[in-house]
Amino acid sequence: MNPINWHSCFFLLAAAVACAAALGVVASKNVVRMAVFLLHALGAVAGLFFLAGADFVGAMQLMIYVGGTLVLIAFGVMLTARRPFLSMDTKLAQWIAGTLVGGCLLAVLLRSALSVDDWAGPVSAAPRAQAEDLATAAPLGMGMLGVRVDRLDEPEAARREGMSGYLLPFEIISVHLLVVLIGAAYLARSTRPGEARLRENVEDKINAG
Amino acid sequence: MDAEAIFRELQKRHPKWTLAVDAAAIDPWIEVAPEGILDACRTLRDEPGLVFDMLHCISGVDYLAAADRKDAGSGPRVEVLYHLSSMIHRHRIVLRVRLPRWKDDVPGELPELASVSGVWRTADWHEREVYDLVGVRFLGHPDPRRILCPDDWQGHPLRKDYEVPDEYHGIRVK
Amino acid sequence: MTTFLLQWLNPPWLAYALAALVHCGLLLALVVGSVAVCNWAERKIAGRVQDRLGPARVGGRFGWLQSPADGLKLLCKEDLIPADADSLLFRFAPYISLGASFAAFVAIPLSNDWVAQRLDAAAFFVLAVAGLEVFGVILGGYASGSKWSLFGAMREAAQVVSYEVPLGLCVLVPVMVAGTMNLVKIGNMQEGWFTNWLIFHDPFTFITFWVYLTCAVASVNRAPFDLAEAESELVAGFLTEYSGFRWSAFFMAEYGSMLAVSFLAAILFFGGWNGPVPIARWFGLMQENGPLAGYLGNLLGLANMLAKGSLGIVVMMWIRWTLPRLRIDQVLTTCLKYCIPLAAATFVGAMAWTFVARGGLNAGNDDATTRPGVATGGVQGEVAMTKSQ
Amino acid sequence: MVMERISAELVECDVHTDELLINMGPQHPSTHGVLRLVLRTDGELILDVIPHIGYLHRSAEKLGESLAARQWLPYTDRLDYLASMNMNLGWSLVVEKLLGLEVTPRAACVRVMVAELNRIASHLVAAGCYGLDLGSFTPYMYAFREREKILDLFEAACGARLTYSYIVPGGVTADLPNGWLDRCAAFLDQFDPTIDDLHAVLTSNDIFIRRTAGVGVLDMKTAIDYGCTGPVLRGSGVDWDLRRDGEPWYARMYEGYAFDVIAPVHGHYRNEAAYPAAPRAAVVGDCWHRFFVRMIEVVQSMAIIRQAMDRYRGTDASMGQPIKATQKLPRGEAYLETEAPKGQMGFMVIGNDTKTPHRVRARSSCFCNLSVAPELCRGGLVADVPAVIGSLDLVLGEIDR
Repeated sequence: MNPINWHSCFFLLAAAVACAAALGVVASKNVVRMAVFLLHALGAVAGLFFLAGADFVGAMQLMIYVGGTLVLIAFGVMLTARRPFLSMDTKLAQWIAGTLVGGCLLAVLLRSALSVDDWAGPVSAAPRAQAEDLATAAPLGMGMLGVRVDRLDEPEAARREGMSGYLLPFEIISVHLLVVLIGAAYLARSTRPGEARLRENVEDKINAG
Repeated sequence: MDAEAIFRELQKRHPKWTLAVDAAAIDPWIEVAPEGILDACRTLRDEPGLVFDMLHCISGVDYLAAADRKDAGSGPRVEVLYHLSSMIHRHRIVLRVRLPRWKDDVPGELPELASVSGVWRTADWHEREVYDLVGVRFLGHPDPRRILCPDDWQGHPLRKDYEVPDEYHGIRVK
Repeated sequence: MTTFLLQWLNPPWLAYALAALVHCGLLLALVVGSVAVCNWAERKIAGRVQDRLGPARVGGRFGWLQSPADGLKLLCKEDLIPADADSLLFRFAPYISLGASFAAFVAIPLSNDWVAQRLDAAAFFVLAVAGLEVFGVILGGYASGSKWSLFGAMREAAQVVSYEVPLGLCVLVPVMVAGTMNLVKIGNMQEGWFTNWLIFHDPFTFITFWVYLTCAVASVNRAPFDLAEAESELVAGFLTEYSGFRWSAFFMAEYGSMLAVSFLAAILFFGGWNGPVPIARWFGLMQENGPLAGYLGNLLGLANMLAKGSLGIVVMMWIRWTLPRLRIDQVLTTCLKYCIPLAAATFVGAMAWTFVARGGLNAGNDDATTRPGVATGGVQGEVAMTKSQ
Repeated sequence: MVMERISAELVECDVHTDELLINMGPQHPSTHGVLRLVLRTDGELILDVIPHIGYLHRSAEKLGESLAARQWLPYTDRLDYLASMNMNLGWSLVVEKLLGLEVTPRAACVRVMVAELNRIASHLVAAGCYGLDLGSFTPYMYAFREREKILDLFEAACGARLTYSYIVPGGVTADLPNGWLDRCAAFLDQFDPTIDDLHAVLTSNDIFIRRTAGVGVLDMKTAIDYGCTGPVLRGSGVDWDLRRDGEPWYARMYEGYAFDVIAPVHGHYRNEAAYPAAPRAAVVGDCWHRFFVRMIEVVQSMAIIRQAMDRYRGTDASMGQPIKATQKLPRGEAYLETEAPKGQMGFMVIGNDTKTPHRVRARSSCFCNLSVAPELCRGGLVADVPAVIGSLDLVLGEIDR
């Protein structure tokens, strides 16, 4: 009786939660419940990352996706979820179209997943142990700086060749996103001309009223 | 400036509406006709010699019983008293306005009086209380609602002939 | 633990399960126990600050049975759910808060070897999970169905989400100085006299600690930033409709995250399990001189951590009972106009300081292993360190 | 006021957020009793505040018409239940004014001492609850600990701790027990450091200043126009205190006592070096100044009490005779305002030759102070409403009568 393979046991658990939550998102009527199930799905995916030993990516998933969706829920869904928008009842036609497209995508994914040979058999618990120390965030940082992380033990030249590092594009994208964010905030701000004018607006309307 | 001087000053401006003065009373008062209350108040506040900038209190008093008849303004009536004072000249006066208990003596029709909430902002709430408790309708009042009793309360409690209702929305009152 | 159990129990999975249970039990016991002590301490400190005794009747002179008594009372309370509340979310919200707040203790090391999960990105994990706790509060506020709790939830969301940014920046400074996000390594790095502590490493980390303290108090929603349950305006904010065990679940979450934030401060700035004086080294309580010495060393480390954590909590409680509450716009302006610029400035300062301290531009060519366990600047250092493991 | 909706165009903002109608009260921790405020807000910004009062209306004035002057005294205790002595004083003085009754100097000294002690107690409650409104619990405890000591003094004098009915028309129910003066002197001596504690925890506390300085600014003209009186009026810079500028019938009681009237006239208090300085952000007439005026009035009241104690020792033992319940009230009207802790409390009595007055009228100071609240809260934030209401120091018993 080889020792229980905890790793795959938790893997199945997390995957089950993710799928169930995803189904919940699709099936539920109430908008807020939909958003809550979405959060649980993303949380379960973060669990999968941790199981795979990628702590940094797992924490990143938790912070960016779950945190981001959280803000979306708080301000986007809850504040606007007034009576008319609260329940979304999907009609039968949409259901059929949805399951059709979903089914095809699922089939494609399953086929490509099963085609990878070493994924086919049951995963052995062995490789988990010595992967412990390698799972640091250092390779991520080095990858950005242009080091071929997969060819670390080869000579100096091989390590540098063919990689210019993606730190610069990474920075450009983030600045770009910042600009977009500020623009959106500027457009969405109300043209309320500051409190002072508001006050005499309210005043003269009331006095006139 | 004592009550006599104020009375002369007021009579100079509104001879028709300033009716009587009593300087000997504990609180000297001037009687003003109901029609002239708004102009009298405006003069009292704006006149440089008077400058009554502080309206302390508006009270409604209901006179009904025969026993009250012996004094000067005899007969059943509703009196509205305005206690005024000036911070600058440090003198005080009481304005008295006599109204019939019911408008044209039709029981149920409240007597009417011009509202002075335009002159002093504090009159707004005081007049609402007089309307609520004693039953005087103030014309030109920005918000003529009851202030202390519930909005759908019947009758005006401080009237001498007021009957307490047996129950209010199912709650026994008497 | 599991090897020890395997000798006795014959079905191996039972041994594994039991070992896992014992580990979880220990960790949860610490957290729930400290929450109970916090509840009692809060009342005692409030009493002392207000020149009165605090609980003194329940269980002896010092009222130490107060927390269990409160717990029992809360358990016996009627389980109320408002009529137009969204009952599924209403029931679920406190446990999300509780889960998120206790999950942080998975990555927080209590002493050199006593850590639930030796995560490499532990500091980042704690930050990510701390951000999740607000989700339970928002859900609770929305699900209660009343305008007041929605108000409280929105305020809480705005505050905690906006304070995550400066909190992240403040945690970044010691992480950058230490060169790793692994809390165990950061703790070990500060071994020795208290001068090795990161707070005394350079003036910038010193300032960062104070900014961290402000942001931590704000992100844990303690006075003077406790807008969410501002009793004078919003009755009790999102907690209005909660009572009984659900209410106490929210409060356990709050105390739990207070403890997590204090432990994080202890590790990042105050040398974690290393005391001000290196007693462990003097008496040789190291892992290498045998399991008993190692165990005692860890125990001493745990004592240090608990002392520093409780010091942090006492300071938070002391602040709560002296300062009035800020208005929501003042809270957000302190975040945007004071905490973030200050944190950014100290980050740049700390970066410049470590850059200069490591010999400036020619840091690349000196030997990579000048200080054990600390990744030096420059690519070669990194590569050497990764290969050597 | 008919509820006409102010349309969104007025506020001229593209992002149309519908207005929220929020009920603050009647059972709300920060409305000092049963006051209900309907807030019309746009997000956190307050468009309008509509106060609803009357939840504590017991028609005390109607009862006054069927009770003798002496029997109505306990009702005055329950008008402003935090300053019952001043209420009793107001009613007793107006009945004495109608009767033309003089009071012996010894009784006058007792009245001054007891009224000023009650003013200190009321201001302590105001300071403590204001700290509570703004979120800090500790000043509440400090203030109430000192107030308990004052209540002990009252208990020794008249047997009650909240509703005393001690000052009656014609004098005082009983002379002070011997040893009371020393206990009162001891209390005053140990009371000074506590005021410095309250100053430290509240007045010069940066967060308190940020929550109150420049919030709910009431200018002088509006204050007089709305009939605000007491610390609310003085906080707006009007140097007006009935103990000095009141009617002679009341003000002669305070003749010969050296005390200052505390008001930031043109932004400066008389000998302000002795007190913590006003913060830069504070504007005359804001919540901070209203709070500060009360804190400094406590110091003046202590000075008055000390002088009254010395004068009491000098008077002979005659206490005068309280009026009987069958005392006939002559025909006529008498109205008198006294300086209660919360403002000018006016009483009117109309006699008609019987023992029950024809009409009793109580003019409440908080009634007018509350009427200015919508003016102060408009345009502020939701969190400013408790700050403004707390600074007006309202007691709903007195407003609703």
